[in-house]
Amino acid sequence: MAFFIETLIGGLMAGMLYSLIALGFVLIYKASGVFNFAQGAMVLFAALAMARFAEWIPQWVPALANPIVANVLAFALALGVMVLVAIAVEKLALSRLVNQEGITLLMATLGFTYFLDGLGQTLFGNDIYKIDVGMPKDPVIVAESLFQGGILISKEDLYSALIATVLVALLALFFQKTATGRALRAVADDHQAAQSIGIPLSTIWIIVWSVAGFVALVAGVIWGSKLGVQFSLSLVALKALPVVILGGLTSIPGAIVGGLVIGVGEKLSEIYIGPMLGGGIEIWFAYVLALLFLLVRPQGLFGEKIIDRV
Amino acid sequence: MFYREAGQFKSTYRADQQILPIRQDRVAMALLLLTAFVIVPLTAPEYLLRAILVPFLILSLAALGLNILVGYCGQISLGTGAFMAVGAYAAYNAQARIEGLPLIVSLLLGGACATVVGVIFGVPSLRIRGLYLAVATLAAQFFVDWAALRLRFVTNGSESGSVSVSGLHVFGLPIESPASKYLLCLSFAVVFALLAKNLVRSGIGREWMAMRDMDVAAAVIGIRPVHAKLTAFAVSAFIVGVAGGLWGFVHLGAWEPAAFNIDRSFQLLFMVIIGGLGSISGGFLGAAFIVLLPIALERLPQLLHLPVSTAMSSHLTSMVFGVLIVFFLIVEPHGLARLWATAKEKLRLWPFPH
Amino acid sequence: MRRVGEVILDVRNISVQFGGVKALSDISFDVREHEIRAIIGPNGAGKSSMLNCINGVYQPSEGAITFRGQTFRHMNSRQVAQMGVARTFQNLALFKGMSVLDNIMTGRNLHMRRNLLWQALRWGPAEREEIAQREKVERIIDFLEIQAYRKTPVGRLPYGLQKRVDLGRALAMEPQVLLLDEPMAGMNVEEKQDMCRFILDVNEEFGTTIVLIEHDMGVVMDISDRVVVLDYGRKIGDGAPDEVRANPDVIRAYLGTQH
Amino acid sequence: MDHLATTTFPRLLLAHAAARPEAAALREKEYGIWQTLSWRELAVLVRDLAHGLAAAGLGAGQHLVVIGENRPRLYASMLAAQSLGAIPVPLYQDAVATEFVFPINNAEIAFAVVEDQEQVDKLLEIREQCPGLARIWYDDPRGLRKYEEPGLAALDMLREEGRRHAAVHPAYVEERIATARADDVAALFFTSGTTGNPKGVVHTHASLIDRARAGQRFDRLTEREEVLAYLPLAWIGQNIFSYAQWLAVGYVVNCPESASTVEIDLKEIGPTYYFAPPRVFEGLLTKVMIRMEDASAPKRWLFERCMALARRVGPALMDGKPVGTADRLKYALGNALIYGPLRNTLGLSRVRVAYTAGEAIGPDLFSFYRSIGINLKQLYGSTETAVFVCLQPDDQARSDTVGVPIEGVELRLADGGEIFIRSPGLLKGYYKNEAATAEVLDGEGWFRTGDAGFIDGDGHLKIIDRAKDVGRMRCGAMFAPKYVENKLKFFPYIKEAVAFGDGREQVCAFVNIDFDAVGNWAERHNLPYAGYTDLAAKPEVYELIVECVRQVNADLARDALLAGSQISRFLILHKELDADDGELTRTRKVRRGAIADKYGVLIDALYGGLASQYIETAVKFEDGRSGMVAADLRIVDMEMTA
Repeated sequence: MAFFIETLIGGLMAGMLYSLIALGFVLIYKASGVFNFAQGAMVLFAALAMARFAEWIPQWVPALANPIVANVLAFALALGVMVLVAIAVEKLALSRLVNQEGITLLMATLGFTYFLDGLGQTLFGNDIYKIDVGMPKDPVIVAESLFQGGILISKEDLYSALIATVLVALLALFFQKTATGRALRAVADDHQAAQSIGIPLSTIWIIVWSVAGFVALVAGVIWGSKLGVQFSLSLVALKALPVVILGGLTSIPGAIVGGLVIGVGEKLSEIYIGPMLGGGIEIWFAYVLALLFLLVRPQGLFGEKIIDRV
Repeated sequence: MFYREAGQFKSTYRADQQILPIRQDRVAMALLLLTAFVIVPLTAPEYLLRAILVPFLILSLAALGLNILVGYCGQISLGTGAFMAVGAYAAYNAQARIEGLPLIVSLLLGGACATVVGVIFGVPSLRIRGLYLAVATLAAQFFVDWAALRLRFVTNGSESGSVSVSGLHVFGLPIESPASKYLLCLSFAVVFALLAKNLVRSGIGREWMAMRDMDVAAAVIGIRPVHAKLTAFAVSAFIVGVAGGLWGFVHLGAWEPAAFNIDRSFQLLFMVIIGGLGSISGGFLGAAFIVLLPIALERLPQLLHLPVSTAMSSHLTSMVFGVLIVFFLIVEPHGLARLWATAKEKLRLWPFPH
Repeated sequence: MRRVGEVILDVRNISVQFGGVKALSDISFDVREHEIRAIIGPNGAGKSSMLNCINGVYQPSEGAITFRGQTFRHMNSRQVAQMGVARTFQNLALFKGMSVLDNIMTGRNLHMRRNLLWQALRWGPAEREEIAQREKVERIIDFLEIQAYRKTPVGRLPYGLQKRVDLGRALAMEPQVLLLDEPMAGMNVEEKQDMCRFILDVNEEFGTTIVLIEHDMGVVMDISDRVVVLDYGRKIGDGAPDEVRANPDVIRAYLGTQH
Repeated sequence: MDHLATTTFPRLLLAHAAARPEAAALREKEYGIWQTLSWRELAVLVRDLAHGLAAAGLGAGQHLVVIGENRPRLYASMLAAQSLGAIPVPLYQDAVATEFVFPINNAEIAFAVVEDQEQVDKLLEIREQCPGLARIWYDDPRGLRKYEEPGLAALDMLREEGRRHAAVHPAYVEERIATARADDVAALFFTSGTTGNPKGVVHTHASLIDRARAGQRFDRLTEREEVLAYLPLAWIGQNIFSYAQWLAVGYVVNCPESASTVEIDLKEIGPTYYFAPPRVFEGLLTKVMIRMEDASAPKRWLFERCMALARRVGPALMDGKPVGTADRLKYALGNALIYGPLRNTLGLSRVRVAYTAGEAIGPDLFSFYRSIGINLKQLYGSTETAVFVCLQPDDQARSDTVGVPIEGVELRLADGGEIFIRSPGLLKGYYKNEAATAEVLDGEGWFRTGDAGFIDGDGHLKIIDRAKDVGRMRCGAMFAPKYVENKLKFFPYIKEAVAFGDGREQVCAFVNIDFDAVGNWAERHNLPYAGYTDLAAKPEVYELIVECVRQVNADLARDALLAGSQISRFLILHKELDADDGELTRTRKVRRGAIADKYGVLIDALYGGLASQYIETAVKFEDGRSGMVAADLRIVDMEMTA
């Protein structure tokens, strides 16, 4: 029982991180109709930037040797880089690809992926780097009174989950409450209309991609500090894809709920079903889960229904 | 400019509906085939055959298959690599388990298995559309990767899905020399291209395109979505599966699941998009582009005598590759086949602009 | 001469809903063989929805449709097509990526028997079948006077001609009942005249029953035998053109807004 | 060769059917492909129809009217009639119903074979005026199912009738064909005379076939020629090329799918033997130039360079004159880059012999086609002479002559320049019109052409004008209106022109702008206009035309004989001269008299020295409705070159 709950909580915490990345997808898709495969590359890129800046800053200015200062500055710099990426993407590619097929846009983002992978490793090197933002590594034991031996929770996961939750909440608020957020939603609903009432499309897109960059950075930091910054980070995004479609491409709540469902489902399946199939099933389980769900509800949990008009 | 169509009139529907109605085109095609089947094998250096032409042909074949699904039926799939894998491993099993089974038969069996898997993973397309479907097809990709890695019977017992074949024969002829491999692949590519062309210009092809262009109208004129979509998945998966078999047997010889991972799926998708959705020649053009581009990019530093480390050059390659992809999508979203078509149109009207 | 016959299509108490919104409520009317039956009504009156029910694009929540004596609660598109009901669309639903010829050829698909393998080989029976269908389609191309555009991609044709191709695709099914959804919308005078001629010719030469949605009252009154009037998903009038023209509800709901 | 003297068209058909039964005789683009009719199939079809007509009561010497576009079954109907010794009478399918009345009554026509609903409607419209017209058969049943007129039936019904009749009298038609004589009447052509009722020109099998053969030998035509028949069969020109010579030589005649697809069909067939009046070539050239306008700069540059070269050496090459090697090479290059592709896109790349006739052709126009390697030539002839009188040998094509008299032709020039002809191809006479016949045919069989001309240095005939139109001006100077008008019409912007001056002290002219060319010009100089009348009245357009007239005057001034004919004043007409309004003949020849009456007020204004004149004119539209066009026409004074 305790073990089950441990797994459950582990799943939930992992799920929050999925939600975080899924949110990156949803933001961009809502605003620009682009299914951004480069999200994973952005995570890696951001993490690399963060890791390397944190390493370089003390070397450049010994005065800033203090790890906290260094990390904060590095984070700021990395964020700046991600904004630059967003601007470049909009100016150089998206603005020239408006009204293209969804598939074409998707291909374009694959192009970004190649570019970012190449650029990241060219600028920041291709070894394994570590990010140390002072995440506590030691686990805590809770609810000993309830269960024999209690429930073991990794503080690191806990904190990251908390950060993710906060971030997700903020973004949700940002979308629902602020003027920019409303503008974003307007654009998402109808590009032409949004433009006609004077919402500057390019600005909006830059903002969205920057936000996505920010999300990617945070995700990168959390994952990076857990697994170390290396190429495999970019694969984390693939884990978020089933989340996105499960929740519905256009829905923020969908991204959150979907993340949790997948996170939990993945962990439980790995432990309770995996052994029967020879293990390692979590890589595809999430997808099959999403797939089966879509068969019931093609537009995902919270996505809009499509009606044929002829 | 080179066209002299005056006087080429058609007095039967047969003549009117042939694949290349214009005489000049037929001549050009004949020359092309002659070059490909006779001149190239005799003259081309080993490296060209082994490292460029063979992969080019096999990937063209796979792209051809994928194009039927994506370009003609409008169903996006990111799981192509998986179907190649199924084809390759199934063919391997056939060879390994059935004594003295002819290579061609094994390859076709591989294709058949891929068809089955393709149809299974095609079922969702009846409910799911567009990007949802695209992502859903990744399920196939990861599931097959996993299966090849973990399930013993898939790899006929070999560790971690790495298998190898040797001593290939076709009609008693050894498939060892690059030239023989090249000719085998070429024959497959040509035959399948012809069959595919016949399909897309027949009733079934029109069903697919109708589904793609306006599914409601298609249904109203009596086209069954189930039939149209699943046949597209089946045919596509079959061709892709056979290509997978060739990739494993003829090109690699020894391989593991990674040879058919998600990057392969993306690569093939690039080929059909850049080559041109909904055109048979598109697959070949796209494959040529995607195969040659990286090679060219890697060669470039050497040609310019730039001191670049291999790691660095591979990074630069992927950067430039990415940029070129995006650039290409911007300038010609309809692909090389469209470019070719417009060029041909111009030549036919020359000296008039339109 | 055309002779109007028995009831061929009978629509009984049809209602359609989209998540609470009632598109059609309790519509009933019948169509007799060989007649030209018009459905008129202001925009959003549910005319297209009505057709969509008949050929199975929408499933009615209540009611039933009787075709040639068989009664259905839900129509299935393919079944409807096989029973000989064809349809054109209000805002062109042509297959953009295909030529005029291929678009019309799709209309023949129901009549093509050869399976995939035959078609892949395109040899013997498959080719003969393809040619047989082509011959039929060419008759239609000739009938609609679009010989000059046979191999043009439909996307490149002017609107009026695209409408003709849409009609051609429907005719290729050799339908007994032809549903036309605003065949003359957005056409200039000559184009309308041509389209009228085609519709009448179809009706007279092939005796095809025609259900016609049209906004141009002049046209409707000229060519249709009986008219149904819909408004906000309800039926407010039904009868010969003159009766309908005289019907006060209709005048209020529709004609009044016209002139 | 002896049977030549004795053969008839039906016998020629049977000969072909016997000699090369499976060879193609007729092709028609229908249902997307070129449906082919072999000589054997044609012979069967003709036999059935002949039996049918016989059953319907068509006898020797009676007439059968045939109206429609070029359609194989109309050709067959004509052969069927001839098989019975009856006489086919082709009429212009684009004529209005009332124009049918005279021919039908004049030739007591009881039977008609027509193409489609349009023609049927016209005949039904005039049925009261033509009580004799008993039976009408149509080729295309589209839209005619619900017609219930007495005597109206589909051609298929006629064929059915024929089969039944054949069952009863199997040998009937064969006997008729066998007993027919070469000097029996073969066909009756109504010439839309420039004044009064049309005259029926009677031709025998012998006269038509003799000329057809003469033309064949002159150009060494073979049965492998391909011909596209797209002009009215009622016009002797088309009739000779796609009927008489078709049967005489046995080549393939191709019928276009529809009027709207002629250009496509021309390109598909790529005829080897081509015939068209100058206006067709003119239209083609205009299209070429308009299409080249939008070509990219470098392409236009290349095009102009190549055309310049072509103008320089092309004609010489065609005439087999010596040309420098450098030029030959350049021309070969141009041929690969421009001329070849151009010929191809025009559908003329296989043309071996092309003729133009009917009216004078502009020198630039003429040499354009020769310079890009199309063997375009001129011939001289008329309905009465079965076309072939003078032809240009391949290497002696000129724009201002009509060639040398060919075998069998005797030529005589009366003083005053009128041309007299004697040849086996002359008409038998005008149908039921001895007076008219006597006017043109004298005792020794000389035919008065009514054209004025002279033989030039190298034995080519040169036509100035209609003899009766050649007038004298007050000052006594010679005035050849057609000559002046043609010079004007050679400018692409001018479609028609009518010059006056006979018995006056100065020459004045009406000008008709070419709507396409001028319209295009206006667009390129972004000059907005609302329709023909508006465009014609634009001052800019007047400028354009003034320039043309100035050049013509300069041109005329050079020739002492015609210097007096320079144009002193002109105006641009507010409407296009139109056959439907009786201003042109069906062959688009100017009806001088009709125009002079109709626009008398304008002529007075021209000579009265007015600066402008208001006019209202009734016009008939294609759909038969009629309306009025009114305009205030500006009159321009030109200065003459001394």
